[in-house]
Amino acid sequence: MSIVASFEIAHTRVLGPDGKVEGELPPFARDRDALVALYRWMVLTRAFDAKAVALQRTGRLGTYASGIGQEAVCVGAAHAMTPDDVLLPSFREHGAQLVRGVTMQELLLYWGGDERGSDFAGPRQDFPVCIPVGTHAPHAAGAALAFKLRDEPSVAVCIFGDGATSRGDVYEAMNVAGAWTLPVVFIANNNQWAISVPRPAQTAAETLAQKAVAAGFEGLQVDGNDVIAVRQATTEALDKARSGNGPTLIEALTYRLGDHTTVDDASRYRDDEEVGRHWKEEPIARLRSYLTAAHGWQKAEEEALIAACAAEVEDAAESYLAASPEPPEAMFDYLYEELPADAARQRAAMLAQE
Amino acid sequence: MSIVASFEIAHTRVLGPDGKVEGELPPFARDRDALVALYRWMVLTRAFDAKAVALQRTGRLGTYASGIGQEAVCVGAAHAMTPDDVLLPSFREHGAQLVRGVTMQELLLYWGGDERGSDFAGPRQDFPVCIPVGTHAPHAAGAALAFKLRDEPSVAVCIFGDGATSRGDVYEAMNVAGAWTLPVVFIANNNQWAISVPRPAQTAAETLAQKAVAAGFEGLQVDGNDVIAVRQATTEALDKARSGNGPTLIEALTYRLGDHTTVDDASRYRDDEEVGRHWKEEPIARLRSYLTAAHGWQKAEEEALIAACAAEVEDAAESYLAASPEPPEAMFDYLYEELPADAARQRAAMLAQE
Amino acid sequence: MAKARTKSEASAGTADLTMVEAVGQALARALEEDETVILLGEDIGVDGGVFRATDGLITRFGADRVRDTPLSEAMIGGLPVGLAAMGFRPVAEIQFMGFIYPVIDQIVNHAARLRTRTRGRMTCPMVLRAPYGGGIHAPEHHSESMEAMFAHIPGLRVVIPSSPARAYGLLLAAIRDPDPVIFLEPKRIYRAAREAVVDNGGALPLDRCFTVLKGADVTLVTWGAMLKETLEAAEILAGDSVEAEIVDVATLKPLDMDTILASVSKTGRCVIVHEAPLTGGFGAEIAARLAGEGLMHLVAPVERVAGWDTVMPLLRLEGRYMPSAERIVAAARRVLEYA
Amino acid sequence: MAKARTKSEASAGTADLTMVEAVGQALARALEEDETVILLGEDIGVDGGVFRATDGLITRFGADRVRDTPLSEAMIGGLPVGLAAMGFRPVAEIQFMGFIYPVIDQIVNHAARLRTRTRGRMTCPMVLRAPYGGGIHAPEHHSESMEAMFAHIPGLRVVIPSSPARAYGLLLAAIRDPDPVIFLEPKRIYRAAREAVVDNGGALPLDRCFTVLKGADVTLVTWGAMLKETLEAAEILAGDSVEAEIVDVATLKPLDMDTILASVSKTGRCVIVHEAPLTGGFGAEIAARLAGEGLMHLVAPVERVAGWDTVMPLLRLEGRYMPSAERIVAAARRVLEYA
Ligand SMILES: Cc1ncc(C[n+]2csc(CCOP(=O)(O)OP(=O)(O)O)c2C)c(N)n1
Ligand SMILES: Cc1ncc(C[n+]2csc(CCOP(=O)(O)OP(=O)(O)O)c2C)c(N)n1
Ligand SMILES: [Mg+2]
Ligand SMILES: [Mg+2]
Repeated sequence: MSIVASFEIAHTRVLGPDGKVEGELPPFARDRDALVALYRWMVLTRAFDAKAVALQRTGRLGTYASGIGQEAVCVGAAHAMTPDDVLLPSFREHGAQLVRGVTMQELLLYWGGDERGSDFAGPRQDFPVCIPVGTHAPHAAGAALAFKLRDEPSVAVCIFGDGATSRGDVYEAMNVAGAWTLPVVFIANNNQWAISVPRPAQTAAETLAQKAVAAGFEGLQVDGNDVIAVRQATTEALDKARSGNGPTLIEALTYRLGDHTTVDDASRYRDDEEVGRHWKEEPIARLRSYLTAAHGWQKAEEEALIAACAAEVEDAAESYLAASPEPPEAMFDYLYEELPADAARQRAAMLAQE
Repeated sequence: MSIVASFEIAHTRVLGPDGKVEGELPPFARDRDALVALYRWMVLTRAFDAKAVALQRTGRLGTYASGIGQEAVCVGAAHAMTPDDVLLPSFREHGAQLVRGVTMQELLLYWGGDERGSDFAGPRQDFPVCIPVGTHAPHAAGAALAFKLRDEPSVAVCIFGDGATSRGDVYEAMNVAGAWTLPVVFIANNNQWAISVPRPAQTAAETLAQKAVAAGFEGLQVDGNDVIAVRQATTEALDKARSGNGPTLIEALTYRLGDHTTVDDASRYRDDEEVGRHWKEEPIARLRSYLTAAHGWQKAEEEALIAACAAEVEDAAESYLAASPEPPEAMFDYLYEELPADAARQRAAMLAQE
Repeated sequence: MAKARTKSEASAGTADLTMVEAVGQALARALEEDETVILLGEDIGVDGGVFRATDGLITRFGADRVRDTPLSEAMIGGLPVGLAAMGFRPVAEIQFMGFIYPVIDQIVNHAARLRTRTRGRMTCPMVLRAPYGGGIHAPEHHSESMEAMFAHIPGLRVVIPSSPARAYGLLLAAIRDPDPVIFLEPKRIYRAAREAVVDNGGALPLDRCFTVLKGADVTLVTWGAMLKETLEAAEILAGDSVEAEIVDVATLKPLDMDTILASVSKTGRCVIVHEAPLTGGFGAEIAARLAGEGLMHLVAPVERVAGWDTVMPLLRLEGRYMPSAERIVAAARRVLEYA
Repeated sequence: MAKARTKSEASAGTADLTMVEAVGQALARALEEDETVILLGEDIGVDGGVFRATDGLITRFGADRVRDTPLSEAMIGGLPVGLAAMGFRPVAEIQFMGFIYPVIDQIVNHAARLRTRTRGRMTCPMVLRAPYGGGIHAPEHHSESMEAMFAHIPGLRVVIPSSPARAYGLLLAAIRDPDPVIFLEPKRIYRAAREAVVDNGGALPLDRCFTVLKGADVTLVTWGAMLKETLEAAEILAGDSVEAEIVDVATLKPLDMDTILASVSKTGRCVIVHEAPLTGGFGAEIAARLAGEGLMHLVAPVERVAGWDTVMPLLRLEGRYMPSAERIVAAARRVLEYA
């Protein structure tokens, strides 16, 4: 017997749950403004989430998937990207989309049931939300192939959940990305639950990072409640991809503090005690502790930031609510570049019904 | 940074290409008769293959996928199984099916285009050939779940190719088998080619055995031209599965010495030199060398065995060719347990056409 | 098991159930009467299914028989084939029909042909359940109706209930059927109405349409949730003294064309209603048969009132996508104009 | 690229090509004229495709643009969506239609709705090619015809050529089309006949049926390889002095019903021929439209001559599965009996 291959999965963390530095502080994280920027995005994301849930509860938004607790994964990953990179989010990465430049009004339109919400004015090359779990992973490989063929420095960043790692198409996409050394970063947003299915029931793999072993490239774990570690790991993976060294899978360990969506009731399948434990690890308080201790973050600053975020969210909600309804024929008007005669007759029939 | 998981892929071999013992001889392999039995199955498989190709060339069989060179994987794996285990072959594992008790006439019927060939008289619980690559892997998990639920000691053995390891459903099946600790043995028959696609183009993974890392169970490599090593590795994996310790992935390294199928021309995409090199590693000569050196295998024995296999193959081919044609309405008669009225009318219409 | 038995006796009577409760009732009955019945799917265990169809079943029957799976639809389609071939009767759930597509490979290439390709040596008595259809303001990809894709697959049965009692009886029949069945549940009417359901294990036939309203003037053919709008349309038409006959197809494959033909031979007029896109929808098959064997009965063109040939829109426009009672009435009036 | 240009000029003339050569010619032309065109699939590179459709293309255009993929059909369906969204025009090959099912998820849930769901911000000009149909004595799972499944998907085009020239012109049109196209190649006639194909980059319309034979007595509607048997049937009928008109549908979605209606308004009779199973086949859609807008033209029931509602049998019985010229003639004679 001989050993023909061996693998190790590394785990990194910079800030511990209490905000104390445990790992090595990357250069960018020495800058107060840089950290405040990350902090602000996380706070804004959480404020947006709360508003979206409130809108749903009052019948003004459709089913919504809150990302509460997972702000560091979204913000850290998106903040590491350049504008020319492409984000392929799943459906819970509102924070990442916001950082990329998708507006809150657009997000609300989408979750409010209006396709115009996916016609981003900002990052026009970013993909819309992907609801069928994991089906966007092949698109990420495709986008990455486009960059490689055009010799562009862009990288595709694909985020999906722990549940998604059980999907065959995620595996197929990772495998081809490895085989073709494509510039793509896969991020498994491991929030420990796929609706009611806990992470250990999803797979016998000790880590999700090791899913990359099957695809022949590096997988690593990062503390997903530590925005500094997430941002740094993403930056390194992006650099590697950009310099032609292929894909990376980053497993970001975090926790879904809320229900799966507004139609879910998580108390049916997990106990409050577990949730309570994870509240002690959450990313916003963690960075705030560090900012306070290391950079003298002031109560007044905190209050101003929270007020500013709240105002931004309110503004967005108002313009969302004020948006004019889309004409129903829109469902025909973007079906094909040119509407075939057959469908055009249906369009006319629909309008004639008024 | 800390290391949170690590993995090693082991490789085993007992007999080297020249038939010399390199590894540890397992107990069963000390018995001359046991080795001769394996040898005979391999010789019979190769004779059957040659006959099938000849039948195809003369228009008396459909497209056929020869397994030449891969006899050790098939025979070693199937020989390790108990009658109550279940084999789920791909389409090139004729040798495994023969060892299990599928008759050559049945195999010829199937490849000759007659469904009766999959109505095995022998191993009635074994699955028929699976043409859509890798789609039988979930069935193996299902069969294994059946055994587990019924508390039976049976194990499902699923064989597929190197190409199949790129399929999402193979991954999904392995993942659930790991998650549920199912009694199943996956064997990746790595013959280095998937039609024209060489193994390194299939995946960046250094070994196929490491595909198991993603599913959270053991993967290992075995010299697939060494029937002793294959049989032993399969036995160990079967024992492990039977004792409730879940799945194993065995990557058996072998080589497709022939064309992909009778409609393929491998010279379009690989050179003779490569094939020639692999002829030096093939499993039958290897075991013969060992039998000769260690057990005084005689020329006369060899000749008798070859003649006996040839006769068996000829007999089977003759009864295949003499098989009465199936009535065309058979295509309706096994569609449902009871043919619905609608289809019954079609059946009548088809017969009325005579 | 003692507990299960008690429960069974207790529930042997009649109860007013919603459709989703009736589905749960049928599943419980099947689990009780046949120990080879195994449920599997995402979140069907402790959570009881996202629509609560399997609510409480894991408690009664245990996690071995009510199994939460990993998030792997192709596997959820394929693993039951292996289970079924080994003597079980798996009932797999796909959480929403929009996620059913990875299953098609297993259904076409394996489940629906296992009996044929082994000449009966192996069979595949599996059921694949999935909620389908629009109208509940669900997120993107959650509201499609793609029954026609399955109705084209040889070797399969495709069944769609339109009421709690039919859900109970048809699902039990589907589970007991020796061949694979796709059982699509119109989720819009999961809780729309209650109906008395006798939990006596009584199954309904899987090769029969149900005539749910008798009438001589026009035949309205539909299935699933659209029965609601079709009944509303019939009521509006009744206001004009038009008597509509309504046929609930229920089992799309194999199709009981005899019942539809008998109705159309009486009325001479037919309007087919479904939520799926018009082109290539299953309404086409029914209309095609009317154009064939039924032609001589027709006094008016066959109308199909269906979803548009568009992508199912997000919730704001879904109401404009789905056939309304008004559209059905308008179509019926058009066909009534012919003498 | 210099080499490619030379080759292009050289091949600008006319040649007698088989259908599979015409497919290759169209792919070469597309690769030449548009550098965003990328081919991908299993064995399409050095091997030139299992049917040689891509023979020589890797040599001319390089392994970057003619890419052998891993054996991953779901990926082959999904990766092009990403490529297309980023400005490429991927042409993906599925080796046989029997392996196309894992792709359906990507087609329904992404390719066919990317434009709709982003309100035109992103588009998906991809082509998915696959050989389909029976009659070449191929192994199990290699002979199915499932075009109807795709023709039901909103946002898609479904195109099937029936001759070398139409293969060339329609495939070029498909590749240039700004939306996703499923291009199904009837492999039985890949090499059945040669036809003069002018390699001038001329595309054929993707919204038009082709009337391939004029006649006043009965309309025969078909597509793909069945055009062969349909032409044979027309010849037999001509012996009885029956003039059949033959419409080759070519583009199933969007359907050009006008051409079919125009023909049936003349003949009053229609026989639809396809290889796919009858129930839920695309013939149903055409017959349904005849039962609707076309009803008043019909003097006889619409007949459908199709594959049986059975699993496609292995090679020994496949001849008994597929529609024959005799079956078409018999159906035509039946509809001709009506006055
Ligand atoms: C293919 C598919 N199957 C099922 C669903 C229903 N569903 C929505 S989210 C979800 C769980 C996803 O879990 P995970 O990937 O961990 O992401 P998370 O929700 O935790 O962010 C399920 C089963 C879906 N959207 N897509
Ligand atoms: C899903 C699927 N895709 C494509 C094919 C066509 N095909 C048949 S065998 C084969 C290659 C299989 O390679 P591998 O898994 O290594 O098995 P091998 O042929 O080497 O035994 C391909 C592409 C198929 N049968 N099924
Ligand atoms: Mg999760
Ligand atoms: Mg191989």
